[in-house]
Amino acid sequence: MTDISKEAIMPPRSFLSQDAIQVFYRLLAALLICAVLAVLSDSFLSLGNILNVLRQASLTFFIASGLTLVVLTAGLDLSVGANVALSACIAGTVIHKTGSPALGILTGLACGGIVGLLNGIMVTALRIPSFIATYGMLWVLNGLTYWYMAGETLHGFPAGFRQIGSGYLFGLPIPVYLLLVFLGIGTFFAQRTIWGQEIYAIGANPVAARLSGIPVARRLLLVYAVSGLMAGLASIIFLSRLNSAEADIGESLTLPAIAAVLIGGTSLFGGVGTVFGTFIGALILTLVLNGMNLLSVSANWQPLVTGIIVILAVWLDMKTRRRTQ
Amino acid sequence: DGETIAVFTKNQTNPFFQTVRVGADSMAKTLNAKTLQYIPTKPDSIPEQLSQIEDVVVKKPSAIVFTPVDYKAMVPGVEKINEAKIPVVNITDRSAGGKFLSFVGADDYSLGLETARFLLKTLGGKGNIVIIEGVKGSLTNVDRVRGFNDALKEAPGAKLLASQPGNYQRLQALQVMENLMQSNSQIDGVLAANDAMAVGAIEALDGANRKAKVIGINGTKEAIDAIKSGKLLASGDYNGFAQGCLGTMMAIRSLRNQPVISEIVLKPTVITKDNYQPFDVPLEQRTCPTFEDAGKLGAK
Amino acid sequence: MSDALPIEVSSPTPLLELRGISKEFPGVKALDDVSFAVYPGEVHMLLGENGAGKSSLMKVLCGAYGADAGEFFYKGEKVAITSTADAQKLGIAVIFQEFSLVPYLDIAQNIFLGREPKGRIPGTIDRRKILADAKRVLDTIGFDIDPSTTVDKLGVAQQQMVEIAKAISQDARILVMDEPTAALSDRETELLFALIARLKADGVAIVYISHRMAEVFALGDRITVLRDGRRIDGVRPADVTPDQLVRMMVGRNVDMTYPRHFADKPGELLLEVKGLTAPTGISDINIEVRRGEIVGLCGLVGSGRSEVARAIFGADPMTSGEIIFDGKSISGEPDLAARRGIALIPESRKSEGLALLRSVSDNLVVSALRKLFPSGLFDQRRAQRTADGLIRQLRIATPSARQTVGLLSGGNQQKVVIGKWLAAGSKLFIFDEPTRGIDIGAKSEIFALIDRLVADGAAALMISSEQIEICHVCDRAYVMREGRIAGHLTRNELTEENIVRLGMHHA
Amino acid sequence: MREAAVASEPNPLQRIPGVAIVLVLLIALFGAIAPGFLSVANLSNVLVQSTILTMLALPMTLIIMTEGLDLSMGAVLTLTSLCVAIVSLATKSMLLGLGAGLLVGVAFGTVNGWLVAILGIPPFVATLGTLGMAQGLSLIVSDGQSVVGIPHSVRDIYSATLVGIPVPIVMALVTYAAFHGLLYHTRFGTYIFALGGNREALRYAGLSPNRLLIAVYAIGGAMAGIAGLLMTARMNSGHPTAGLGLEFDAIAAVAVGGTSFERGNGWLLGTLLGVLSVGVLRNGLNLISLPSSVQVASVGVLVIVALFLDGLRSRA
Ligand SMILES: Nc1ncnc2c1ncn2[C@@H]1O[C@H](COP(=O)(O)OP(=O)(O)OP(=O)(O)O)[C@@H](O)[C@H]1O
Ligand SMILES: Nc1ncnc2c1ncn2[C@@H]1O[C@H](COP(=O)(O)OP(=O)(O)OP(=O)(O)O)[C@@H](O)[C@H]1O
Ligand SMILES: [Mg+2]
Ligand SMILES: [Mg+2]
Repeated sequence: MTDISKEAIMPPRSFLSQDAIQVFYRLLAALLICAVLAVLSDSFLSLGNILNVLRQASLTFFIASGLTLVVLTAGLDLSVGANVALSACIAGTVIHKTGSPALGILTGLACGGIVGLLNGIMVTALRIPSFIATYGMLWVLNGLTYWYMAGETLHGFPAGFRQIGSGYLFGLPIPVYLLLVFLGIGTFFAQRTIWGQEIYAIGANPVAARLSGIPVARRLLLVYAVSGLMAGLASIIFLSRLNSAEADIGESLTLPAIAAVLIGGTSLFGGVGTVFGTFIGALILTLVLNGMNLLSVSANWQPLVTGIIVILAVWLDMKTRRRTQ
Repeated sequence: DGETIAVFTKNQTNPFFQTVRVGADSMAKTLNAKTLQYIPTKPDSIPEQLSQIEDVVVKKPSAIVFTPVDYKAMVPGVEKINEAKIPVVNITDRSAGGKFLSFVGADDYSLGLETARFLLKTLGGKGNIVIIEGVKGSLTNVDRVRGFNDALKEAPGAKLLASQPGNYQRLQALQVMENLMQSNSQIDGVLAANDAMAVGAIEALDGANRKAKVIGINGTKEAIDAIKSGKLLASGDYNGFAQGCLGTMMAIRSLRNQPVISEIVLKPTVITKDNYQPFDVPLEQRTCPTFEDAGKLGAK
Repeated sequence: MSDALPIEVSSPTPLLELRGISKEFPGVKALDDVSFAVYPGEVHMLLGENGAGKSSLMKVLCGAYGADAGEFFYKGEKVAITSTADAQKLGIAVIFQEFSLVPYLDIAQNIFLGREPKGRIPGTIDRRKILADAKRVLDTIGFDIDPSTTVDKLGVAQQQMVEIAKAISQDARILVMDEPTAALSDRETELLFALIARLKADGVAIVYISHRMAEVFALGDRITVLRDGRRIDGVRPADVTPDQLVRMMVGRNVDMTYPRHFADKPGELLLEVKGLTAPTGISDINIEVRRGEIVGLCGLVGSGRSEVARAIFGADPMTSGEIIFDGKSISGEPDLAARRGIALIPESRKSEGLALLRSVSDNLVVSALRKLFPSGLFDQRRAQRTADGLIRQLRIATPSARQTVGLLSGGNQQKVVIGKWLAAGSKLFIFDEPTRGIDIGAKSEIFALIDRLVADGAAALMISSEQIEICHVCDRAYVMREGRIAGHLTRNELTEENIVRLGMHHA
Repeated sequence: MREAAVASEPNPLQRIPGVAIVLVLLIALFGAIAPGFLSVANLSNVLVQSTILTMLALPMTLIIMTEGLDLSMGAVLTLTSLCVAIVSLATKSMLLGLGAGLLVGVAFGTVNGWLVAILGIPPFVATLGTLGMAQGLSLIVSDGQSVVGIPHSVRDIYSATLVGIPVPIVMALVTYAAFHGLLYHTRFGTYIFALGGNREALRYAGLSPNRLLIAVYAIGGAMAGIAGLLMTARMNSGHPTAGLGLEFDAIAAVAVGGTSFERGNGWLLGTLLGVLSVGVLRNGLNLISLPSSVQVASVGVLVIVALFLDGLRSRA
C-alpha cells in the first residue's frame, strides 16, 4: 500500500510548534541582552530596574499588540501614534471638563476605536492599501489634533486616574498588570479563538480566505478597530502616567511599535507571528534603550544601535525559521 | 493700516510658539494690521520652511516676522526674502545670516545659565545633578546645555551624573529619568532643557517616591502650575509672548516709517514660587509691552 | 531500480541521459536514484501519481533544482547542469506547470525574457525586432494575438499558449512540457498536438507529463513511470493497456470507469438559479440542482462557467436574478453561502484555494471553524485530529498535517481544497475543474468521494473541460455558450458529441 | 484562432484618471481662488520645490515595483547631504562633495539591496534598520551640528538657471527622462517588471534576481546622493535632520501616482504627477493661507482621495 511507504517518509513530529520555537529564540535573545547589560552595569539587575523596564515596555506593547493583529492580516497601521495623540488629547479634555475619569477613559477608547474603524473602512470598503490609507489617516489625525490643541498642553489629572499609569499594587506597577492581562487576552484571541484563526488565514491569502467562507471584510474591520482601541488604551496609560498630553506625543510612538512587532517575529507578509513575540520585541527595544541610558551612551549613537538591532533580530529569526522548517 | 504680516514659527506642537503667535496676533490687532501664520506641517522641517518662504515671496506680504527652524540652514531663505525686498524681523533664534530690520529674542545661553544657577543656589552649591537634553543639533538645546554646564562649573561641590537626550519629549524624558534613577541612588537636581521634559522628570520622581529639585525652561502654563504646587523649582522664561508682540511691532513700525529698535535681547526671568503671579494669566489676557517698555526690556 | 535502458531505440545514444538522480526535501525524498533518457525525435511520456516526483525530476533536468546525487550525459558526454543557464546552453527548454510569466510585460517581452534583441544604444531593446520575432513564434504555434498585449489581460488558456511560445522560441533540442493541456481547450490542444508532431519531425526530443490517459496513447513513443520518487518501469504504449499503466503508477488496481450510483429519482430541489445575470458577462442563467444529483456545467473555455459558479457562491456580484438555496433566497458574500452549505472548489487552487505558507491542517479546517468549534474557542489538537482524518480519507501525500501546504504536489494540494469543504459539511459542492492536474488514482478517488457525498443527500455542480468525465459521472448537464445556457442534456443525451455541438458557435 | 484580448486599451491610459484628475482639479481650483498661483514665478516655485521629491520618488517607484520599499531614503539623503557639505567644505570642490554624497548613497543603497536580496530580510525591516543607521551616522559625522560655510559653487546649483530654466528643474527633467528610458526601453527595465511580477521567470531565464535587486536599491541610494546635493545647495548648509520623513512623502507620491504595491505594476509618469499634486496642494494652501492644521490634514486627504478614485476606476 502506498500509505505505508508515505508513512515511512514522515519526519518525527516535533514537540513544539514553529511559533513556540521562534518565541523561545526571542526569549533567548532578550536574556542574552540582559546578561550583557548585567555585566556592564551594576544597577541593571535590580528589581527596581526590571520593573522599570517592564513598565516602559508596556506602553509600546499596548500599541504594538493591536498592530500585531493588523500585520498578521498583511496590513499595516501607520496611524497608531497619531491616534494615541488625538485620543489622549480628547480624553484629557473630557476629564478636565467633566471631572470624571471614567467618562474620559471611555471617550479615549471610543476615539481610538472609531479611528481604527475608519481605517478598516478605508481598507475594506474603499480598497485603499492599508499602508497608504493609514498614512493618509496619520496626517488627518495630526491636523485634527494640532487644530484642537492649538499648541496647548493638557495637564493635571485627578489622583485616582493617575494611579492607572503610575500606581502600584502589591509592589508591582499597575501597567505591568495591564500588560499581563492584555498579553493574555491577545494571545488567547489570536491562538485560541476561531476569529484569531481566521485572521491568520486572511493574512496568508485573502482571496482564498474569502472563498473559504471567511467574512474577510468584517474581520479586517475588527482588526483595525482593535488596533485603534489599543491605541486608545495606550493614550489613557500615557495620560495617566505623564499627567499631561500635547499634540506631538504620537510622533515618537509609531516606529518603535512597528519595530517591536517586527522584532517579535510577525511577518509583514501576513499570516505569521504571535502577540507574545511582540511582547518580547517591545521588551528587547526597551532593554536596549534602558541599557544605553544606564551606560550613558551618547545620544548620537542611539538610532544607529536600534537600527542594527532591528535588522539583526529579523535576520536571526529567518535563519532559525529556515533551519527548523 | 491694514498691513499683512507673515509670521513664521517652527511648529504647531510646542506651546512656546503658540505664545509667540498669540503675541503677534495681539500686537497686530492693536495696530490694525493682519497676520498670516506660516508653520511647517512637519515640526521643525527645514525643507518645508524653505518652501513656505518661496511661496510667501510670491504672495508679497507687507512684512515678515521670522523664526528660523534652523538658524544656519535657513540663511538662503532669508536671502530670498531680502532679494524680494520684503522687510523682515528676526525673532527667537538669531539667524546666522541675512539682513533683518531688527532682532527680538532671548538669550538661550543666559537662560540656561541663570536657571541652573538658581537650582544650584537652592541646593547650596552641591549635590548630584542630571541634565536632560533637547533635540540634538538644535540651537536652543546647544546653548541651554552650555549654560547649564557653565553654571555647574561655578559650583565645584555639585557633581554631574549624566547628560542624556529626551528630545524635548515628555515621555522620553520620563523614561530617561526612570532609567537614570536606577543607576544613581541619589539625584538632587534635574536640569531639563524645556518644561515638558521637566514635568516628565517630575512624574518619574513622583512614581519612584523620590525627591529632587527640577528646573525647566519656557515658562509654560503647565510649568507655572507646577511651580505653584511646589513640584517644579523654577522655569526660565523665554517670554515668547513679548517676542511675538515686539517682533510684530517692529515690523509694523518700520512700514509706517517709525523708528525701530534694532536689537532686543530679553533678559531671562527665572520664574519661581516668589514671582510667578504675572505669568499666571491666560495668554489672551496678557497685554503686549509698549514701545517704551521695549526700550527698557533689553535694548542694547 | 537503475537498470539499463529498458527498450531498444532507434538512435544508439540518447540526447540526454540522467543517471541515479536523487533529491531530498525536508521530510520528503522526492527523487530516489532515478535514471531517465530521451532520444531525438521522440515524445517521452512521464507518468506518475501526484507527488511522484515528475515535476521535481524535470526541475532537476533544467537546472532549477540542484540534485543531491546523480550524473548527466549529453550525447553520451558527461555534463554538469547546476543552473538554468547550463540547461539552456544544452538546448533544454521547459513549459512549467506553474506559469512563469510576468504580468505587466507584454507577450513579446515575456517570450524573449533574458534574450531580448539588442537595440542600437547599449542596454536598450530593439522594439521592432522583438515584436516581429514574437509574431513569428506565435504564428508557428497558430496563436493569433497581438504580441504587444500585456500578459495580465490574458486568460489561463492564452497564458498557457504564451508559455508554449516562450519554450518554442528557444529553438530547443529538448522540450519539457509539464501538463501543458491542463488549462487548454480542445481547439488549443489540437494546435499543440500538431506542433508536437512538427517538432518531432525536426528531431526535437520531447518530455511530456500528463495525467490524461488519452494523451499518453495518442502522443507517446515511450513511457516512464515514477512512483514515490522511484522509477518503476519504462514501456512502450503499444505494449501496455491503460489499466496496466495505472497499476504501475499507483501500485494497485484502480477502477477507471468512475462507477456512479445514479439516483433513480432525484431528491428535493436544493439549488435554484433564476435569471442570473452578472457584470462578469453571464446573463439569464437558469439552473436547478436536486439532492443526490451531480449536475455538469460544460462549454468551451471562456463560455462563463466559472463566472456562474462564482456568482452562485457570492464571490462576484450579480446584477439581477435570484438564487434560491434550500428553499431560501441568498445573496451576499461567500461567507453567507458557505454558512448555508455551499462549497466552491475554485479553478485556481494556488491563488484562490489555499494559503500556501500555512500548514495542511490549517488549510483543511479553515472553512469548518464554526462547525468544529461552535463555542468560538479554537483547539489545535481537535483541528489536528480532523486534519489527520481527512488526510487519511483523501489519501493526501504529506509527511504530516503540519507540512506547509505549498510544498505538496499539485494534485495533493487540490485534495486539500476539497478536504476543507468536507470538513465544513457542505450540502452543495461546486467543483470548478476539480480534477485539473490530478492523477488517475486520485481522480477516481475524488469521483468516488463525490458519489458518496451525493448519495448521502448532498449535491454537486461540476465544471470540467474533460467531457468524458462529465459524461461518466453526471446525472445531467447544462451546456454554456457565450455567457448563456445553450442547452440542457439529460443522462441519456449526455455524450461528448452533444456537448460539443451545443457548445460550439454554429450549433 | 483569433483570441480577443479582454481589455484592448493600452495600460497607462487606464490609470491616468486617479492622479491626473486630482492634479487638474487642484490646478483649476487654486488658479481660481489663489491670487498669484498661476504666475510664472509661482509655478516655477512649485516645480523647483518638487525636484528633491521627484528624485526620491522615481527610484522609489522602481523599488516598489520589485515589491520592495525603501524607508531609509530620507535618512540617507540627510547623510549624503551632510557628506556633500562636509567634503565640499574641506576640499572647496562641489564635484568632490557630490562624489562623496553619491558614494555614501550608493553604499547605503547597496547595503539595502544586499540585506533584501542576499539575506532575504523583508524590505520594510531592512530599510527601517538602515534608516536608523543613516540617522545615527548623520548625528555622528555632524555631532548634531549644522555644517556651514560651504563653497558657493554648491549653492549655485540650486539658484542657477540654464537657458532661463532653473537648474533643479532641468535636473529633474533629465532624471525623469533617464528613468523613463531605463524602465521602458532597456533590458534592465524589463527585468524590473519581472522582479515584482515573477521572480522565478527571471531565474529560469538565467538571470540573477539578486544582482538586479541590489542594482535597483543602489540606484535609489545614488538618487538620494544627488538629491542630497540639491538639499545642501538649497539650505547652503548641511543639517542632521534635513531629510527625515521624506521617504514617506515619496512613497505617498508613488501611491498617489497609481503604482500598485503588487506584482510589478508601476507607472513612472503617474509618480511624477503624484509629486506635482503634493507640491501644488502645499503651495496653493500656503497662498490662500488656510490654517496650518488644515494643511497638515490636506496631504492625508489627497492620498486617500487619489487612491479612492483609482479604486473606483479599477472596479468599474
Ligand atoms: N520545494 C519543495 N520543498 C519541499 N518538498 C517539495 C518541493 N517540491 C516538491 N516537493 C515534494 O516532492 C514530491 C514530488 O513533487 P513533484 O512536484 O515533483 O510531484 P509531481 O509528480 O509533479 O506531482 P503532480 O502530478 O501533482 O504535479 C512531493 O511530495 C512534493 O511535496
Ligand atoms: N469573450 C471572451 N473573450 C476572450 N476571453 C474571455 C472571454 N470571456 C472570458 N475570457 C477569459 O478567458 C478566461 C477563461 O474564461 P472563463 O473562466 O470565463 O470561462 P470558463 O467557462 O469558466 O472556462 P474555464 O473554466 O474552462 O477556463 C478568463 O480569464 C476570462 O477572462
Ligand atoms: Mg507536478
Ligand atoms: Mg473557468
